[in-house]
Amino acid sequence: MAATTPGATWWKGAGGPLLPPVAEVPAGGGGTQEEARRTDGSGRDEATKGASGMSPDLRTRLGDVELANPIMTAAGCAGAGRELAQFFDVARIGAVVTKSVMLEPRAGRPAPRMAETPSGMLSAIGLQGPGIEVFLQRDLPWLLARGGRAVVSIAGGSAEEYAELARRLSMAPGVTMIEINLSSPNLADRGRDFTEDPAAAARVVRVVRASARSDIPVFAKLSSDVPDLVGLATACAEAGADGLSMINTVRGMAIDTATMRPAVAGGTGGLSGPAIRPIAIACVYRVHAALPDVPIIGMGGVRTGSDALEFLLAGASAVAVGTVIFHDPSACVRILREFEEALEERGVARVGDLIGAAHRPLGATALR
Amino acid sequence: MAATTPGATWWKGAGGPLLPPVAEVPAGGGGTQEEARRTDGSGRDEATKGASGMSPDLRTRLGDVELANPIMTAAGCAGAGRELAQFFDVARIGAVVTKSVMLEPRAGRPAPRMAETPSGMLSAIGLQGPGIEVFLQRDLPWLLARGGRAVVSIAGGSAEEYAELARRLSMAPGVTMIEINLSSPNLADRGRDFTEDPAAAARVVRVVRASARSDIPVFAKLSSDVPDLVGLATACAEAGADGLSMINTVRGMAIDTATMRPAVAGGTGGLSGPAIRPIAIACVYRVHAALPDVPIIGMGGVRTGSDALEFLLAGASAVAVGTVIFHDPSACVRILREFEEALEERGVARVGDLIGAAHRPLGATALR
Amino acid sequence: MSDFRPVQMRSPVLTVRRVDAYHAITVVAPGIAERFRSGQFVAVAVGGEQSSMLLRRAFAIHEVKPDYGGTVEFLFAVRGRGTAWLAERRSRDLLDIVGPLGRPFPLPRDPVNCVLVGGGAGAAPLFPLAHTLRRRGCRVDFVLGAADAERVFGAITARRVAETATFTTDDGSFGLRGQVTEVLPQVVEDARSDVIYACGPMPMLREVTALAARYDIPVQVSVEETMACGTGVCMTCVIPVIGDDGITRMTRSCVDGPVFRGERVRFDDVGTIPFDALGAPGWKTHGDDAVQTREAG
Amino acid sequence: MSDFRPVQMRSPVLTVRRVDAYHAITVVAPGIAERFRSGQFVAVAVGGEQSSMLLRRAFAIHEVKPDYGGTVEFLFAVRGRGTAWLAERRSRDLLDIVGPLGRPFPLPRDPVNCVLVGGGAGAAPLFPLAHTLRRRGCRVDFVLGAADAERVFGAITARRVAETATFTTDDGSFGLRGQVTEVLPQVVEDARSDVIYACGPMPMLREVTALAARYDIPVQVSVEETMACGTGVCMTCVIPVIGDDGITRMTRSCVDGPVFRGERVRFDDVGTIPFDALGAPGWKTHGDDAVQTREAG
Ligand SMILES: Cc1cc2nc3c(=O)[nH]c(=O)nc-3n(C[C@H](O)[C@H](O)[C@H](O)COP(=O)(O)OP(=O)(O)OC[C@H]3O[C@@H](n4cnc5c(N)ncnc54)[C@H](O)[C@@H]3O)c2cc1C
Ligand SMILES: Cc1cc2nc3c(=O)[nH]c(=O)nc-3n(C[C@H](O)[C@H](O)[C@H](O)COP(=O)(O)OP(=O)(O)OC[C@H]3O[C@@H](n4cnc5c(N)ncnc54)[C@H](O)[C@@H]3O)c2cc1C
Ligand SMILES: Cc1cc2nc3c(=O)[nH]c(=O)nc-3n(C[C@H](O)[C@H](O)[C@H](O)COP(=O)(O)O)c2cc1C
Ligand SMILES: Cc1cc2nc3c(=O)[nH]c(=O)nc-3n(C[C@H](O)[C@H](O)[C@H](O)COP(=O)(O)O)c2cc1C
Ligand code: FES
Ligand code: FES
Repeated sequence: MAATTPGATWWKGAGGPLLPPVAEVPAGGGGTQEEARRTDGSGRDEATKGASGMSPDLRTRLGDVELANPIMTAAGCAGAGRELAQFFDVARIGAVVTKSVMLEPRAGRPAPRMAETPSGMLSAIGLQGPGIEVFLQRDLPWLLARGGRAVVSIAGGSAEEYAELARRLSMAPGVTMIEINLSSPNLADRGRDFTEDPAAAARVVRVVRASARSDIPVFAKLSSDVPDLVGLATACAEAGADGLSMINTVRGMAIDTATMRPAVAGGTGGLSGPAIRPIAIACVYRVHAALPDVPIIGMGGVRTGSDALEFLLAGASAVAVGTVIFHDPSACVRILREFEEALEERGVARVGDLIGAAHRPLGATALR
Repeated sequence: MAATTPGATWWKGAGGPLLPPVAEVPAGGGGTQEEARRTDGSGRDEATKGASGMSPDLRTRLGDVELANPIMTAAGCAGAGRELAQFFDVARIGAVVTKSVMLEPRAGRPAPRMAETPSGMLSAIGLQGPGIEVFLQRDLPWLLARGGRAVVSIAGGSAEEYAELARRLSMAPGVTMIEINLSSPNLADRGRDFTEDPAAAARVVRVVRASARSDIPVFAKLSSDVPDLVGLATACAEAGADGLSMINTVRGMAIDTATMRPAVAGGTGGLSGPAIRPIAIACVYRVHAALPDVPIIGMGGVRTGSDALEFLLAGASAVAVGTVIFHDPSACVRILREFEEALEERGVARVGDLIGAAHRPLGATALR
Repeated sequence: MSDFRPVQMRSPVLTVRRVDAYHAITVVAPGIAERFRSGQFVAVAVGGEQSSMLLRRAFAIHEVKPDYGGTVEFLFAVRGRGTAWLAERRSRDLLDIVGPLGRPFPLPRDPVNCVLVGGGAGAAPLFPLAHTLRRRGCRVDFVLGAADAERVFGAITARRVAETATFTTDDGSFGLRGQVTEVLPQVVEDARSDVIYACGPMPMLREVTALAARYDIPVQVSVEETMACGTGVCMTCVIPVIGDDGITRMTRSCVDGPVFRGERVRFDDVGTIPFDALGAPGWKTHGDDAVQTREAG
Repeated sequence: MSDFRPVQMRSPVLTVRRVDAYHAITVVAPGIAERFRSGQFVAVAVGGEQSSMLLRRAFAIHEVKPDYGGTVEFLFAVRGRGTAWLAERRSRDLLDIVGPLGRPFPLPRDPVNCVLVGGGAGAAPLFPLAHTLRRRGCRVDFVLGAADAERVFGAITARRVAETATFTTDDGSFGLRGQVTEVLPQVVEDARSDVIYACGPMPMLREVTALAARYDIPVQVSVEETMACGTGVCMTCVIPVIGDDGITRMTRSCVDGPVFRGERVRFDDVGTIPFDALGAPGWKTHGDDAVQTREAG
C-alpha cells in the first residue's frame, strides 16, 4: 500500500527511522578503531587521571582478561552499547556486556513486557534479538570501532547451540569474554532452564569452553532461583567456567489491579533493580566463600558507586549495571566516578584489595 | 549499686519504664472484653458502616474461621498488638498475628539487627521473646480484652516443641488460629530450618494439628527460599494444615561500606518490605494454582489497599502487613480503608469474589 | 549528527500550571529545546533521588521556547504514582530529564493540506507540529476528541492555528458528541487533506489509518506504548511493524517510533507476536515451541 | 493516660534553619507538643510517598513552643540518605511524624544540682530538660563536647540557662581540647552535682556512668541505638539492660528507653547477647546452640 500512496514521494524521510541514534562508524577497521579511541577515548584518560600515586588502581582481572575498571553493563540492559553511546563514551567503562545473542533472530514475548515494582521492575522480554549473524555484522564491529570491550552474552536451547555460538564468536576478532546466559529454556527438558539442572548447566559450560578460543574467558551466568546455588556454581566451575556472573533476575509477578490480570503477559517475569540487591549480595558472598578463587561478576540493583563497592566487598571482581541504566542512561560512568571517589575516601589503593574484604576477620579489614 | 545511690529515692519514677504505652486492661475477664468492644470497637462499626448493600462484604474465611475483614498484621511486626493500639483500635482489623512465641524466653541475635535496603529492610531478630508462659499471662489476655482476634505464631526447635506450644495455646481460651513459623532452626538437623526439608515440615504440621484444639485452624508459614515451594506446600496441606501463610522473609545480605563488614550481625538476614512483593505474589499465585482449595494468607510488602487487592487476586484469602507497619504504625487501618475503597470503585460486592480472580480466563474476570 | 543526540539534564522547573484537566510543566532545558523536532518526547525521572520508582515517564514535548536559553513544556494527566508526584512539583525544583527522544513527525516537502487528529492529552505533540506545518505554508485542520470538555486540550490554540478545528466529546459536553473518527471523513473531504497526522490511543490510530487507506492518503501515527527506558535499550516497548522489506519486526516504539507510518503498524496484532514476525516461534528452522523464558532476557 | 500516647500526624514544616553544622526543622504538631516531656523523640518518615526508604528516622525533640497550637523542633546532622532529604525540605512541606516517643528523663522531686553532659547533636534533648529543671529550681551546669567548634551545639543557650557551661572540642577549636569526660569531674566537684544527665555516643555514656559511680551520684543516660520502628514492635533496637530483679534483658531502647539509668546499661556488652541475659543461648534447660535463624523473626 505504501507504494501506491501518492504522498509517499514527498516525505523528507520515508519509512525507516529518521534518526540513527549516532553516526555510523565503518565496521571493523583497525584504523577506525584507533581513531575512535583517540577522539572519544578521552574519558578513559579521565578515569585514570592523576594516576600519580593518588588515584586508586581500578584495574581488575577476570580470568585471563584485565579490565581497566570493574564497571560493566549487564546483559540485556544496554543493547550492544550503541544507544548508550549517545550519553557517554562506551570505551570508558570496563566492558559492555551485550544482550544475549542466539543463533537465529527471535521475536521475544508479547506485550506487556514489563511492570514497575517498588525499587525494581518485572520484565519478560523473551530474548528478542536479531541473531548471531546480524550481531557479528552490525553490532560487534560498531562496539569495537568505538574502542569498547565486548563481553558477549549467549543463549541457546541446547548445549549444541551454545557451542555453535561460541565457535562463531571465536572466529570474529575482538571478543573479550563470553558470558553464558544459562537462564534460557532447555528444549530437551520441556523448557526448564539450564540453571535448574546443574548437570545440564555443566554440559553447556563444558561444550562452550571447548568451542571457544582458549584466550577468551567463559563466564557462566547463574540465577538465584535454584535449589542449590553453591552446588550449581561448583558444577559450572568444575566444567571449566573461568568465572561466574550472578545474579540474573528473580522470579516475580505483579497483578494489574485495574485489569485484574497478571501485569506482564505470561504471568511471571524477572524481578530486577535495587529491590533485589540484598539477594544478589547474599549470593555473591556465599559463592565467594565457597569458591574464593573463582572470579565473579556481581550484579543486581547496582545504583551507586557505593553499591558497586558493596559487591566487591562481598567477593565480586567486577560489577554490572542493569535496570538502573533505564533510570539513568549515564549510570555506568556516574557509578564509575562515584566508585573511584569511594576508594579515594577510604584510601584504598587497588580494587584488588577490596575483593571479598567483608569475608576477612575484623582486624584484617584495614586496607593498605 | 542502684540501691546505694543516695538520689535514688527522689526520682519520680525509678527503674522501669515510666510510660506503659497504654492503660492496663484487667486480663481475661469476659465482661471487660465486652466493655472494651463497646468503647473502642467503634472502628469496627465504621468498617462495616453503610452495609446497606453499597459497602462491600469484607468477610473472609480461613479454614473454619471467619474474619471480619482480610487485613491482618504479620508475625513479628506488631508484637501482640499492644504498641499499635496506641495508634488504632486493634479490634478493627481481621486479626493480629503475634510475634512467634517459643516455649522458653529467648534473647535473640546480637545487634546490629537490621539494615535499610531499597524499598525494604534486612533483619535478623533471632526470635527474641518472653516465652509461652509470659505470652499466655500477659500478652494474649491483653489482646483478647481489647476485642482483638489472636492468631498466634509459634516457633520451636523440634516437632515436639511445636506440639507442646499448640497444646498450651489450646488450653487458653480465645486463640483464633495458630500459625506455624517453619523458618525456625531444626535442632535435629544442624539448624537447617524446617522449610528446607518438606518431610520435617510435614511432621511439624502433623503433630501441631494433632495437638491443637480441633476448632483452631492451623496454618503453616512458608518461605520462598526453598527448592520446591509447591511440593512443600502440598506436603504441609497433606499433613493437615488448614491453610498456608506465605511468604516469610527472603534471604539477603548487605555490606556496610564504612565498616566493610556485613551490615547485620551474623551476615545474612531476612529481606522484607515492598521490594519482595513481586516474589511473594508469584509464590501465592503458583501455590494457589496448584492447591486452589487451600486458603492462603498472603504477605510480603503490602503497603496499600491496592497491594492487598493484588494478593487476593493472586489467590490469597487474607493478607498480612509486616514491615510497612514500621513505616506507618497506622498502616493496617489505612490499608483496610483503601482496600474497601478499591472494592467500591470496582463494584466488587464480596471479598470472596476476588480471591484468585487473576487465574480465571479473561472473560471470567468480570465481577458481579 | 551530534545535534540529534538526546541529552540528559537536571532542569529547573520554571512553571507548573493547570490547563483544564491537565498539568503543564515548563522546564529550562536548552539542550533539549535546540534539538527538538515535532513528535519527539522527553523521559522524566520521578520521585526524587531515593525514589522507589525506577522507570522514567514519557511525555510528548508540547512546546519549546527560546526563553532562558531554551524551555520545554510538556503536559500530562495524573494517572498513577509518577504523574501524581510530578503534579506536586513547584518552580525551582529540579527534574532529571532526557530528550528529545524518538522519531519525529516527517514533514512534507511541499505546502500540502494536513489534518491533525488527536485524543485527550495525546494531542499535545500536534501543536508544535501545526506551527511547523504552517511555517512551511501547509494548510492545517484540527480534529480533537476527548472524554469530556475538560479533557479536550488546546481548543483555543487549535482554532487560532488551524484553518478549521473540529471537536468531539464522548459525552457531548463540547463540540460534537462522538469519536474523532466519525467526523474525520467530512474534514478530510472538505479540506481536501493530503496527509493525516494522528496521536492517541491504539484503537483510534487503527481507525484513522483505515480511513487514510480509504482516501488513499498517507498517515503518520504516534503511538503510546508502555516504556521502561525510552532510549532503546530495554526492548519493552515493541509493537509489530512492517519494514521496508515487507517483513514484520517487533519494533521499539521509543527509538524507531513513536511516529510510524500508519499502514506499517499491525494494529490488530499489537499485544501479540504475529506468527510471521521475524523470529516468531516457529518462524525458522527451529522447533522452539517452548519460548517461555523463566528469567528476563 | 491517653495524654501519653504518641500520635501520628502530617505536620507542615514551619521553618528550616541552619544552626552551625546542623539543620533545625520546626513543624506544627500540637498533639506532639502538648504530650512532650524532655528526653522524648519523634520518628520522621523520609523521602515522600514513593520513597524507597521505609524506616523512620529518630530525632530528639529540641524544643516545643505554643505557637500555632504547638510546634516541635528537632535538629540534625546530615549523615545519610534520609537526613539529606530532610535537609532539603522547605516551609509548607508536610512531614509524616510520630511522637512523642520513648521514656523521658525522670525529674528530681527536689531542687538538686544537675549536670547535663552532651556530645554534638546528641546534646539536643538536654535543652528542654535544662529549662524544666530550672523551672523546678534546680541548678544546671552544662558540659558540651564535639569534634570541632561548628559541631558544638547550643553554646549560647547553654550559657544563658546554666550556672556554668564548659565546652570541649577534639581539635581545641572551641573551649578546651579533649573529651567531655576529662572536664566532667571538675564540674561535678565545683557544682556539687547531685545527678548527671548525659546524651551522646555509647563510649561517652559508659565513661560518664563510671564517673557517676565514682561520685556515687545517679546518672540518666539517653542512648542512640539504630531503630527501625521507634514504636516498640520491631525488636531491632535492643541493648542489654539490667532490670529491677537483677536480670539482664535485651531491652528496647525506643520504648523502654532511650533514657536509662546509666548503671543499668551493660555498656561493655552492647552489640552482644551476654551469656546471662534472659533467654541467651544456653540460658535455660534448652541446649539450643544453633540459634542462627535463617529467616528474620
Ligand atoms: C511517547 C509517549 C508520549 C507520551 N506523552 C504523554 C503526554 O504528553 N501526556 C500524558 O499525559 N501522557 C503521555 N504519555 C503517557 C505517560 O507516559 C503516562 O501517563 C505516564 O507514564 C504514567 O505514569 P504514572 O506514574 O502516572 O503511572 P504508573 O501507572 O504509575 O506508571 C507505571 C509505569 O508504567 C508506565 N506507563 C503507564 N502508563 C503509560 C502510558 N500510557 N504510556 C507509557 N507508559 C506508561 C510508566 O512510564 C511507568 O513506567 C506518553 C507516553 C509515551 C510512550
Ligand atoms: C532516640 C534517638 C534520637 C536521635 N536524635 C537525633 C538528633 O536529635 N539529631 C541527630 O542528628 N540525630 C539523632 N539521632 C540519630 C538519627 O536518627 C540518625 O542520624 C538518622 O537516623 C540517620 O539517618 P540517615 O537517613 O541520614 O542515615 P542512613 O544511614 O541512611 O540511615 C539508614 C538507617 O539507619 C538508621 N540510623 C542510621 N544512623 C542512626 C543513628 N545514629 N541512630 C539511630 N538510627 C540510625 C536510620 O534510622 C535508618 O533506618 C537519634 C537517634 C535516636 C535513636
Ligand atoms: C529488560 C531486561 C533484559 C535482560 N536481558 C538479559 C539477557 O538478555 N541476558 C541475560 O543474561 N540477562 C538479562 N537480564 C538480566 C540482567 O542482565 C541482570 O542480571 C539482572 O537484571 C540483575 O541486574 P539489575 O538489577 O542491575 O538489572 C535482563 C534484565 C532486564 C531487566
Ligand atoms: C523485624 C521482623 C520480624 C519478624 N518476625 C517474624 C516472626 O517472629 N515470625 C514469623 O513467622 N515471621 C516473622 N517475620 C516475617 C514477617 O511476618 C513477614 O512474613 C515478612 O516480613 C514479609 O512481610 P512484609 O514484607 O510485609 O514484612 C518478621 C519480619 C520482620 C521484618
Ligand atoms: S522503552 Fe526501552 S527500548 Fe523502548
Ligand atoms: S525501634 Fe522497633 S522496637 Fe525499638
